[in-house]
Amino acid sequence: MDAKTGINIAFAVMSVMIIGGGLGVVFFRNIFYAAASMVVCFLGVSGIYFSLRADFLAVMQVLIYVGAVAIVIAFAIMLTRRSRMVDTNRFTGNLTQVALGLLVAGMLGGVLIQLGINNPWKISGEALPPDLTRYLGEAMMSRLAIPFEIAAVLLLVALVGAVMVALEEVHKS
Amino acid sequence: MGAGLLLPEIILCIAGLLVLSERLVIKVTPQRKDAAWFGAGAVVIALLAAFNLLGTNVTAFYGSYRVDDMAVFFKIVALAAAGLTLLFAPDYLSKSGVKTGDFTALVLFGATGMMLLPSALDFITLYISLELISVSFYVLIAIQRNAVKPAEAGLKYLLLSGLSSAILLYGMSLIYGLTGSTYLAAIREAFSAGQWPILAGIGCLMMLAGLGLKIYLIPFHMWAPDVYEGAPSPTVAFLASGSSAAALAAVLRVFGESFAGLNGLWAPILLVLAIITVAFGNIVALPQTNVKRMLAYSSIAHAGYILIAVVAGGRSGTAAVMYYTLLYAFSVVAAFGVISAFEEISGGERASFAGLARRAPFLAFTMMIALASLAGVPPLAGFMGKFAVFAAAVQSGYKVIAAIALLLSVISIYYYFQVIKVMYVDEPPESDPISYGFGTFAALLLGLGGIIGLGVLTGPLLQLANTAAIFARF
Amino acid sequence: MVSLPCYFGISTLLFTIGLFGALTKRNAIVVLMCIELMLNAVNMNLVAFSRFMDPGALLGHLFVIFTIAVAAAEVAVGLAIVIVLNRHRDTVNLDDFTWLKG
Amino acid sequence: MSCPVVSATVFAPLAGAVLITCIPAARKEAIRWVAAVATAVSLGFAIYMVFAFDLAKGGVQFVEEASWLPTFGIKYFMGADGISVMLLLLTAIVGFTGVFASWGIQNRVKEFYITFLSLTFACAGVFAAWDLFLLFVFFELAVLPKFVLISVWGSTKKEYAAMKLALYLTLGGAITMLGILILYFTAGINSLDLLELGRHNFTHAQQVWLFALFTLGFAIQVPIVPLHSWLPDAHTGAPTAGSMILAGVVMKLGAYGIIRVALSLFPEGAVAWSYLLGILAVICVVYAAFVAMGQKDLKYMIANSSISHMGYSTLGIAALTLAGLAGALFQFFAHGIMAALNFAIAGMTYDRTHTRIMAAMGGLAKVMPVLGVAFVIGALASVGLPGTASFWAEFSVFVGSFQIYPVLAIIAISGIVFTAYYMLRAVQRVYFEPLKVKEFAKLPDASWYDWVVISVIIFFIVAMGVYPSLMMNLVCSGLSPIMNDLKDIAPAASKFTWLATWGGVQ
Amino acid sequence: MELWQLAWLVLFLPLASFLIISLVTLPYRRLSGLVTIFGIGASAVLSIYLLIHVLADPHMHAYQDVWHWLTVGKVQIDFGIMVDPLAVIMMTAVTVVSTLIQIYSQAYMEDDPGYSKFFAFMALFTFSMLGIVLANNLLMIYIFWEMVGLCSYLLIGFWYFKPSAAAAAKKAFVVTRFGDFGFLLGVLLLFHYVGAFAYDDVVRVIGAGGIPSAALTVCAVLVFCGAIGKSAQFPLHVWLPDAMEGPTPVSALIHAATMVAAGVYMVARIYGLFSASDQAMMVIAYIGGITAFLAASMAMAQSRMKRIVAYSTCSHLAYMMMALGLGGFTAGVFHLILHCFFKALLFLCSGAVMYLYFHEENIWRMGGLYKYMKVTAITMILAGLSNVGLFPFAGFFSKDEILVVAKEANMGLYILGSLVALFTAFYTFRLIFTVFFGPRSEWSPVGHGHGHGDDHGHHELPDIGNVRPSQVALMEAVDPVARAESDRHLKKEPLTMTIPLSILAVFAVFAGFWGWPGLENGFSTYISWGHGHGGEHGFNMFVAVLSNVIVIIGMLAAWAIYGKRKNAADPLSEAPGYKYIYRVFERKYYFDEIYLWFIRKIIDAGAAVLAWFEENVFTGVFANGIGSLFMEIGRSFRLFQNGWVQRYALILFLGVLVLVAILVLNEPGLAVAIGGVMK
Repeated sequence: MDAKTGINIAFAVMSVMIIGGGLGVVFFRNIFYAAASMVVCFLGVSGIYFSLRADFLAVMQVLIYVGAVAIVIAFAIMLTRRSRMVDTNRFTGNLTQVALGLLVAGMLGGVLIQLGINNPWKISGEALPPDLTRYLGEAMMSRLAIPFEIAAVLLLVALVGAVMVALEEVHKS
Repeated sequence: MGAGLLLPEIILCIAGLLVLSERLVIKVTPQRKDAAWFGAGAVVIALLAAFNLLGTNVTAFYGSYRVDDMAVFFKIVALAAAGLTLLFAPDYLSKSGVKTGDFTALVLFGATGMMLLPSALDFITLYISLELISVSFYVLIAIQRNAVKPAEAGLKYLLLSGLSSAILLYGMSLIYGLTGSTYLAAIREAFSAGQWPILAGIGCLMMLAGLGLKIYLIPFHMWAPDVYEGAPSPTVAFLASGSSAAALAAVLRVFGESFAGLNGLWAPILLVLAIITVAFGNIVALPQTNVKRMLAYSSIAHAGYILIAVVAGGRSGTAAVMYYTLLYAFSVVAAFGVISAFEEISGGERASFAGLARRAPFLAFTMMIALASLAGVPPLAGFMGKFAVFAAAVQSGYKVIAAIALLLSVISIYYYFQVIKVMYVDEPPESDPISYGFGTFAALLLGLGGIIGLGVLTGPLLQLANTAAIFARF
Repeated sequence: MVSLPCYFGISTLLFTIGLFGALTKRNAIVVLMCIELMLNAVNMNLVAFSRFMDPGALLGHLFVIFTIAVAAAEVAVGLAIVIVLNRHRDTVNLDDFTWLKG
Repeated sequence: MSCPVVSATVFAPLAGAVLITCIPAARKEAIRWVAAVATAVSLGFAIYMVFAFDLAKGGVQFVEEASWLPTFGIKYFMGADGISVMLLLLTAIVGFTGVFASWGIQNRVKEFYITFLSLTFACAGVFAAWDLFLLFVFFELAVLPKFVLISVWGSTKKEYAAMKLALYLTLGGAITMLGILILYFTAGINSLDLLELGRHNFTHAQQVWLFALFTLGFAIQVPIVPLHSWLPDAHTGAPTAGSMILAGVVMKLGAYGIIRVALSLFPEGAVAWSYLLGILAVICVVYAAFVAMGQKDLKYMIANSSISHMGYSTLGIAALTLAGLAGALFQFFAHGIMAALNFAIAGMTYDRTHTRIMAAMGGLAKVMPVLGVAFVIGALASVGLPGTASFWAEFSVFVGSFQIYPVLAIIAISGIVFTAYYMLRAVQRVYFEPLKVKEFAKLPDASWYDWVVISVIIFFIVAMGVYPSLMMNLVCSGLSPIMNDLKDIAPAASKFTWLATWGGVQ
Repeated sequence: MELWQLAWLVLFLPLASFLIISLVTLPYRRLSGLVTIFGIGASAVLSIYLLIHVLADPHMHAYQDVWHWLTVGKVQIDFGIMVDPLAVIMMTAVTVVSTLIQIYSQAYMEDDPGYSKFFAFMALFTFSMLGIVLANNLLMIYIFWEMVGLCSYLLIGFWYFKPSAAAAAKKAFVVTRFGDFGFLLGVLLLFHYVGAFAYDDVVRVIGAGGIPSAALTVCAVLVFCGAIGKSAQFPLHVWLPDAMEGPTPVSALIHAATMVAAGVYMVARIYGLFSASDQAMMVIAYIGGITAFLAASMAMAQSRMKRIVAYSTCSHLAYMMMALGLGGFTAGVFHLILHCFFKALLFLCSGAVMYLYFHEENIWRMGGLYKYMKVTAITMILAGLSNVGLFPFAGFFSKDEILVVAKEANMGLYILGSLVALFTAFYTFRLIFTVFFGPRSEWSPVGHGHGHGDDHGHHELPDIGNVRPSQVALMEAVDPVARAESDRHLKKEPLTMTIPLSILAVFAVFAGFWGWPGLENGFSTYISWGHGHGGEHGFNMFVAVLSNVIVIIGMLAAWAIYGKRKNAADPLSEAPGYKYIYRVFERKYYFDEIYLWFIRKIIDAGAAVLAWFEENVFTGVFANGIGSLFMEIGRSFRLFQNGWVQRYALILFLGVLVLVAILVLNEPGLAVAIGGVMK
């Protein structure tokens, strides 16, 4: 079994993980399962990153999403839990909404995929920079310095803001 | 020199950080207003720095960031919005149990985002500053812990703008995929031929949708009424005056410039959407009984006018957009300043304005002027803005559009004057005068000054906008 | 190696699923999760494109780093708000949050 | 020019308003007197202008110019030709008497006078502005004060009336603004200076459409049937001074706009549309007269009669002859003061009897002889009796239009009979006949400030009736440039073929 | 200073006294009266002075003096006077009669609170009337035309608190306004052809054939409409009887002597216009004839003193019109002048009777008053004789001339004229006999207004003034028993009344001799049209005798019927067979009813309909309808905003989908097309 097929199989597996995970998020009745399948999906995505030689991103993906986001969400579920966990992840009662949602999402996706497949992509034969991570780091410090700074501020705002919003005042007046 | 270009933003960030760390050193209560004054001071300094930047037209950071008169103009708009908001916010916050420091810091960070956005020349910077604005507003809207409506509004805003940024990102990714670059300049080059695959068109439209949420473009506007009604008035003032201005700057940059090649696609669509926006905003505002909600619809209508100018494009169109955003900022901030001065938590019902003229003549007068300006009564700011916008439209040949929009704008008289009538005619529920702090007074005074002064003596401003408009192309 | 359209297709499919969920799920947290899915889809897009279109600059990679950060931020704030709402209304069902309307 | 006379005339009321803001609301007398002085100053300047105006020189005088919006080439360009002078005088008179007519108001005096004075200011500005944009600014500026005036101090249906007025007038404004924009870019001389635009020559098609656009915009303000629906409600709902200035000045703004902008810039367009305009005018005259006849409410009757009277103006404009236009403009003045008087008396009567239903009054002349006399004079003036200014206006219109549109003119002239009918019937029902309601027997007659109103207005009515040349010369000098434009394109006088064919030699 | 410029003085003295009264002496009753008397008296003296000069040279040509009033482009409006024999004679008549009537009014109005006002109005009227007399151009005559209309409005409505008076005033103004409508049209049409208003220009242009004959006729007839209105000719005669609601001096001055004569005067003044068009002359003549007959016949069945005289006036004016229409210029004008005197006298006498007799107007409540008021009775009889035109009283001469003209020109009208003469004799002496002779009627409140259609409210008296309270009490309480009591309250005739009456009587009796056929410097020397034509018509013994016979027959008939009547009602009103005709006469041929029907059913109804239309269509549908339409659309759109965030999201993505669809389904084409349309 050569590399090519290996890659293909790997890709197939990841696709399954991603799509399955995504579907799981949507269709599991129990929100915990939904969260779990989201994690699966995230892992698949990181796998895709690997397959695209974006190792650094893949690691970040695992760290941030699987490590942070999923946990945060889990906490949120805990905090907002009710007595029983079954049936916590239902579709909305409004059928037209569901139908239309399906329609919209489906058509949008369909159109996009169909176009994307037929689209003549101009693949460039350039080689990746030798040391990818180093390259990214330098880019962060140089050409993307401003976004980098902004991102810092943004995260600060998000964290502080989350506290501001959610913090329970101990001494209620 | 990079630091020099970023001076205003840096000032605001530092100020924001200082304000945040305030609570580390002193015990803060909602009654303390000094944080806001400090923030306002910082805004003033930043304003000076921004004015200092006028005339420097340079592109820095590998072409991802540009400081030109247009950007500076929008920075000034953002600063004006933030400054006025910070002036009158404390009175409201102290009523609603929000720590002034928190609010101030978030306003400052949000303003930073608004100032960065017009300068962004690549998708990454653009997206991240946009998100900075959004995230600040998520918090600013929901910051009022002791009430439900703000939280609900916050959630709605968060979900919708999250979705829209997803669609925006998707569009960006498509464009990136087709051009191989996130730099606006490069993208312009890629499309300059006028030939583009249909996927590019989709990417363009998706970005339109993503940005459309921030500029009240129908059908991406639906968050506005709920958020306006639910959010604290100072937040809404800042939101209405600042964020859409910044987003418009981005629209000018992205669509006016980098998608110039796709002009034949997005311009007509945007035009139609703009007219629908005007009609929808004006007509749906008619039956509103909550002033904040009514103002949301009026914001939608005004966004429509501005978008007409965006489509009209060219130097005059761009100038009209900038000019309008600034003048509009003053009117809307003044209006919400008045509302916040006496509303109880997320109120703003029209009935609560009854007899305001007797309880607080100054508030009533300011509100009347602000509304008149929004309604386009000359020689107030709003009228001048409208004149510029429609002039641009007619100049680039959109006579019919201008006609329709003008006729639709007549409707707006009804809901604006209805409020004036309630304030001046109806009997007040209780006759005790309304008291408001100095900050509110100052803010409203500045607002009035802006509305009347910029209206009457608007020549220089218009010329500034006109010269700045050249730099829309980078 | 696997061709670009496959990546594109996968990501778009994920995007679609996320969108469908976001439009139809009742639980606010799940909707947030769905948004995360959509962002991930976009990320995949970006990475794929950067890998195929400009391996030289890899702007896509860089972009993704930021989107991830932003996504994390959004989810943090979003969950905070959800919790507040839950505290007030003891529900996380979006179709219960319809006080503001008209 | 040394002293900015025009600006002084225009801004004096505004200055008064600003001054009043500084006076505590409790000191009503002081406020009233400030208002009176402000308007008096304006009146003084206006009268000065009437006599200082150099007829020999003609053209625009007392010019003041300053750049305003250089980007659009918009200027602050004030000045006065004969027409402006006359109408500034009219505005000043109505403003001055309006202050006294509302002397009796006790409720929110401060705000009232601020509103009223700013309204006067805006109206005066329209007549003095020679930059189209400036003119439009003043034109629209008048809407808000009107709205507040009616909705706060008005009477029956006031809020509805105010809103209707605001909507209608803004609609007119919107159309006009569109016209201005199109005009600006069609002319393409980067200026809205009326004189420069007058020199620029437009193509025939442009003239036709632009004239239509502007006239449509202004017609709402005139008002020309069927765009008149706002007027009766507004005039009736408004407080006395409000009705006075609405009928006396505001109605003139529209017609003035038609002459000053549409006609003088697009004479060919005027010729193209003149016949339609004439027909509409006649409809105004007769239709409104009949509607007035059918009214039970005194103020409604007067309001409709105003529409009918402005129909004469419109007819004069449509005739495009010097006599016709001069008559139309003179009608502005004549009807302005006459309607002001009528509404003043109606208001005073209403303040005393608290009813406006004519059937519910009667025999008041016995109780209030002064008001009775004034009302009779007002009625006779609106009947167009010789010796009152209106006679000259109407006669001049008839002379001017009769030779162009004989048939229309004849129908319009028949209006004098209907007017006489309903006006005198009103006099009979309200002031003559025995006193119907015993409670009215104690009503007070005119107080001193009513005297001021009545005597000032009647003085001008009679003075202009006896010595019309004073105004007519001003008007003619103002019209001479327009007539020059029209000289070779105006429709020729009809040859009365309908007579010649009937067995006559021609 | 030219002699004739005194005419300016004559014109403006009355105006001066009006201004003085209204601005200064309004509070001082006596003073105001004197101001008027002296103002008008002065101008009377002046005009007599001028008259003397006129008489001095028979062939003076018209003097004109013009002041430029107003210039509008090519329209030149002058304020000018034209002094010629016609003007001067008329002027004299007006001023003299007016003066006498002012003196008379001193007594008549003595108790009226509006005393000063009355004299102010009288002065203003005299001014306006003189304006008509002296005017030298059409516009000016039109202006003063309206002015006298105004004065008559004010004076008829002098007792405005009487509903009948208020109504009558309005009626008079509006009806005459109808005539003026035509007048104005005529003036405008003439101006269109002539380009000026002055008589001379008009006549000149006509002479030059500048006006097509058809147009000329139209002009003439239109201008004549004014005369129809003012001179109460058929079909606009209806206002004159009602006008009697005004004080009697007013009726005497305005509605007998001067204003109503203005129509005739105007026709004479612009005779050049009318005589140029035969059709127009025909119209005038026939209108005159018809009116004369109608009025006279109506006068025979009236029961209110002043109304009888009013109809008599009407028919006499019609006589003049007929004369002018038939080309009898001199005759018409002569009759106009004489009529001035004897009709004024007739009115003043009846006024005196009413004044002395509790302001009662119904002749059936009088009778046998001769012994209470001798001067009045005698003068009235003289006036009556002049009125019926019995030789040698004044009326005879002019009437005779008219009949001569008629006989020459148009037999039919001649017969009609003679018939009218008969009627005149009958109704005049019907009045005189009923009032002064025969038994006192059994007048009591019960008898009020039985069967009299036209005496609506005439017995409700002014609640103030001109009747002393004591008299009012009497009025209500009077009955056969109390009459002896009441008779003692009859006032004595004051000198201020008897003197004017006597003076006028002199005129009424002797003035006619000026027109004595073949007299050197007779009337026709000064007043004649053209050469021979329409001037002196010679004397026709047959006509003269016949007319006198007719008159005498009429008088005898009157004596037979009314001389010694018993009951307090008109015997004829019940006479078998005749009574229907009588009813028709009495109800004035139902003109008022017809006109009233027209006004109520056509004008007012139309007004009501349009008012409804205005309210429900323009306001209801246009204004409010559109407004609520928008409002409803707005409401319906609110439903989308149902607060459910996912619905918002759905709409958002639907939007995206639609945009994408636009793009995918058909390339940018559609979008571009939209853009094109919007341009």
